[in-house]
This record gives sequence, structure tokens and C-alpha cells, in this order.
Amino acid sequence: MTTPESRGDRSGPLPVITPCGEFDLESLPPLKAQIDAAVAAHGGVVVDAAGITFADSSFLGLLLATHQAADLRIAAPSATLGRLLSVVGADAVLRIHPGVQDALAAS
Amino acid sequence: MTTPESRGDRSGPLPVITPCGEFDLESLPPLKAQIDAAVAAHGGVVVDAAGITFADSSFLGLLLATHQAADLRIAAPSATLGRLLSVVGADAVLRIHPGVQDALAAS
Amino acid sequence: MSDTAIMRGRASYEMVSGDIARVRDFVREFLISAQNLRGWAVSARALDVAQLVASELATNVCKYAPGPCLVDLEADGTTLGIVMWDSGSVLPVASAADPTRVGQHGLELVLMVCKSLEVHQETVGKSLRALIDLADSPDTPLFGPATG
Amino acid sequence: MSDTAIMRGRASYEMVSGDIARVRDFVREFLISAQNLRGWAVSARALDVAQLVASELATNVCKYAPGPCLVDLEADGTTLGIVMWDSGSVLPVASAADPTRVGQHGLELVLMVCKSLEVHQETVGKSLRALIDLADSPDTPLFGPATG
Ligand SMILES: Nc1ncnc2c1ncn2[C@@H]1O[C@H](COP(=O)(O)OP(=O)(O)O)[C@@H](O)[C@H]1O
Ligand SMILES: Nc1ncnc2c1ncn2[C@@H]1O[C@H](COP(=O)(O)OP(=O)(O)O)[C@@H](O)[C@H]1O
Repeated sequence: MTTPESRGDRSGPLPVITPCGEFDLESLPPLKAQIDAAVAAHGGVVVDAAGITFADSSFLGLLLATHQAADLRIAAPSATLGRLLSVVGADAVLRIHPGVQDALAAS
Repeated sequence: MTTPESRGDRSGPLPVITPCGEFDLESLPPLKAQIDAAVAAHGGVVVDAAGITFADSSFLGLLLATHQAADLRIAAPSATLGRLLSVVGADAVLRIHPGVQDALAAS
Repeated sequence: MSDTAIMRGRASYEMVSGDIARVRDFVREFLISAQNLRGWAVSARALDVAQLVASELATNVCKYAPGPCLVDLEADGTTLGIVMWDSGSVLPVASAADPTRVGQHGLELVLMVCKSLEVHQETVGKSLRALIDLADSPDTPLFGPATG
Repeated sequence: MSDTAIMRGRASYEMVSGDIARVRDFVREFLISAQNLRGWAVSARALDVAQLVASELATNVCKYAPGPCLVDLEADGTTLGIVMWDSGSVLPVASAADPTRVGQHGLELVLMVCKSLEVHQETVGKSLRALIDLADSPDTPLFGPATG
């Protein structure tokens, strides 16, 4: 099985962030700060998205902006988030993986 | 009475164009060509707008673009055109005169 | 108001050359009939606005959804509804107004002169519905005072 | 359908901190009541979409028309109407969708998931009305198949 350590192209595994709950304009800033910090330190981030019970266009904007600037990997999106991403065709743009291990192992 | 000849700041009076009828996307091209030609030759144009029985946003776009690039003077707009210009606030931007002579005499 | 007090009209277009003007004519004649046959008060402003809205919506069909177009008119004594159906599935999308743009601002204008604007997804294509006041009234503030 | 078959709800907000989430909760609880009390079929997709639309409209009130906001819900067995009134007189304006924009595309999203979207001028302020299908159906093509 591929482990984070087996990836040779980075000095260490990407950090994993696990946001839980609902994300909208108001609840977004702490998550944005966390993602920005991870990106600044590691050039990328894995967002374990299984616990996201609601997300709207504000959240989507954060994902798209992060994806344009860094190595964003989304793992295990919840059904709700999956639907949101597919409506706008973001599922064809963003890198989405079935689980956190797949996301970490991806190149 | 002020005549065109009394204006000292130009080599000759501005040409006057007198469009009549309805102006929309489809009927606009000949008028646009006429206005563009007048502007190219004289740096400006007086549009005698009393005979305009209908105009929409396509016509409005032509007026605004011409105004940005040249000395456009609108004379005696019909009631219909006056209403259109006031809805969008274009009456505060464009140079509108009660009659052709006023438009020609304006500096 | 009972349904018999409603006046309706329908016309279809292929949106070939001259059809934008024909849509306007259809709307103007409908309103003039409404005035003559029903005795409804239709202001000069309403006649203007109705033709303007029809022209803007028809122009957009030409530009963005070329092909067949269906126009439904519906008036009671107070308002005129203009429904324009086209075959395009792309919906007009709202985003920030850009006052520096010299462009046509067609739907911006429609929003300013109408009581309401609706966008409906249809099984095929979409329809837009604009509602216009027939008489000048304090409820129609955004068109400003009539000048003529 | 008789009017007694319609279920209504109303709530008002000052659009202070936390109110966007409260608007969503109000809509979610309304739909769950509709399901439990009336036995109406409300799909998981509809529950998602309704909250998404409510969130987008409420977010726009916060951003563009801060102040009081009134939410009216109206459901029959087939559709949910979400009407959101705010005090701002500026209307959301339609212009070209820009697929390169990373921005929020809030109303673009609303248009995609709703059957219809209406903009109404009111004596004070304006209202937006979005109509949502309660059940998954072939008439709701633009949300794609439910994935969960
Ligand atoms: N009938 C239509 N079908 C598809 N898209 C439309 C239609 N009408 C308008 N649109 C879209 O909405 C945008 C706004 O239209 P409008 O305000 O009339 O301005 P403009 O034509 O100047 O862009 C258009 O740029 C277009 O993308
Ligand atoms: N409630 C509102 N009041 C006033 N203007 C609004 C309102 N909602 C939307 N708008 C206008 O419509 C535009 C489009 O809104 P939206 O699609 O949600 O995108 P965004 O917020 O990303 O610009 C906004 O930029 C704003 O100018």
C-alpha cells in the first residue's frame, strides 16, 4: 500500500485539514486561515471533506481560489458537497479523491 | 443669434445627422456608419433626435460609445428617447440640447 | 378579478431579420387594442416601456439563443405581462453591474422599468417574464416622471 | 389544488452574525415538518438545494442590502417557494457569466438549481423568489443525478 512516506516528490506529506459542519460566508474565515497557512508552509493541503454537512458558493470560491494557487486535494466529499461540486462542474476541475490516503498518495 | 459660423474653436460647423424611425440592434448599423464617418471627419456630430420614434439599449450603447470618443451633441430628443435616457441616467452624462441650433452653437 | 377580464395574445417568430421590430409591433398593437376594446388606461410611458422590454428580450434571443421564439402577452386592467420563450438552455446570469461598461445593459434596463422579472427553466429552453404597469402610478418610481 | 393544501412559514432577520445559518435552519425545519406533518415527499437533493438557495440569497442580503430581511416559505406537495425580501432598492443585475471568475457566482448557482427565479420591485426594497422541486424528477435536469 502506498503510504505518504513513499511519495518521493516532496519533502514531507501534505497536511490534512478536517473541517466539520456548515460553511458559509460567516463561518468560512477560520477555515480559510487554516488552509492558507497549510498552503504557505507546504504548497498544498488535503481537505478531508467527509464532515462537511453544508457548503455554498462562498465555500466553493475558497476551493477554486486555493486550487488555482496551490496543490489542493479534496478527500471523501460528503454527498451534499459532491452535489454542489457537480452542479457547477467543479468536480471536473478540482482534484477529488475517495479517501485521505488516496489523496496523500496521489502525485 | 448665435450661428454656427460664430463658434471660433473649430474649422467648420459640426455635421448634423437626422435619424428617423426605430433603432434597435438590426436597424442600427447604417446610423452607426454615418456617425462614425462624421466623427472621423469632424471629431464630432450633432444628432437631431426629434424623429426617433423608438430606441433601446443597442442605440444607447452607440450614443455612450460615441460620447466617450468624440464630441457628440444630441438635439431635441423625442419624448420616447428622453424617457430612455433618463431611466438609465444617461441624460446626466450626455450633452443634450433643446434644438439643433443650440447644439451647433454650444462650446 | 375574473379570468374573462384578462386579455391574451400569442405570436411566434423564427428571429430572422426584422423580427425584433415585429415583436415590438405585436406588443404595441396589443396594447392599443386593449385600450380601444377594453377601455383600459394605457399611459404613453407604458407603451414605451412595453416596446422597450420586448425589444430587449427579443434582441437577447437573437444574440444568445437564436432560433424559435414564442411571445405571450397577458394584460388585465392594471398590468401587462410579457413572456418570451426561447430554445436556449443557458440562463441569463446575474452578476455585478459595471457602471463603467459602455455595453448594452439590456437586462439591467428591463429590471429598471419593470415591476418584476422572472426566469423560468422550461422542459425545453427557458422563458423570461416581465411585468409592466399599464398606468403611471406612485408604484412605478424607477422610470422617473414622464417627459412628454 | 385548494389553498388549504398550501403550507406557509415566515421569519424575519436583522441579518446579524449567525443569521445566514438561521435562515438555512428555518428552511430545513420547514421542509422536515412538511414531510412529517403532510407526508410530502422531499428528496435529499431538495433539502440540499433549498438550504443552498436560502444561504445564497441571505448571503447577498448581508453583502449588498444589509438590514432587515423577511423570509416567506410556501410549499404545496410539489414545489417550495422561497421569497426573500430586503430593504435595498438596487436590483441584482444580469450580465454575462464569466467562467474564468473564481468568485462566488451565487445567483448563477441559484439559477442552476431552481425551476425559476423572480425579481420583484416592492414599494420599499425588493424581493427575490426562487422555486424548487420537492421531489427528484425529469423536470429538474440541471442538478444532475443525486450522488448520495
Ligand atoms: N435569451 C438569452 N439566452 C441566453 N443568455 C442570455 C439571454 N439573454 C441574456 N443572456 C445572458 O445574459 C447576459 C446579460 O444580458 P444583457 O443585460 O441583455 O446584456 P448584454 O447583451 O449587453 O450582455 C448576456 O450577456 C447573456 O450572457
Ligand atoms: N440582495 C441584493 N441586493 C442588491 N444587489 C444584489 C443582491 N443580490 C445580488 N446583488 C447584486 O447581484 C450581483 C450578483 O450576485 P451573486 O451572483 O450572488 O454574486 P457575487 O456576490 O459573487 O457578486 C452582486 O454582485 C450584486 O451586485
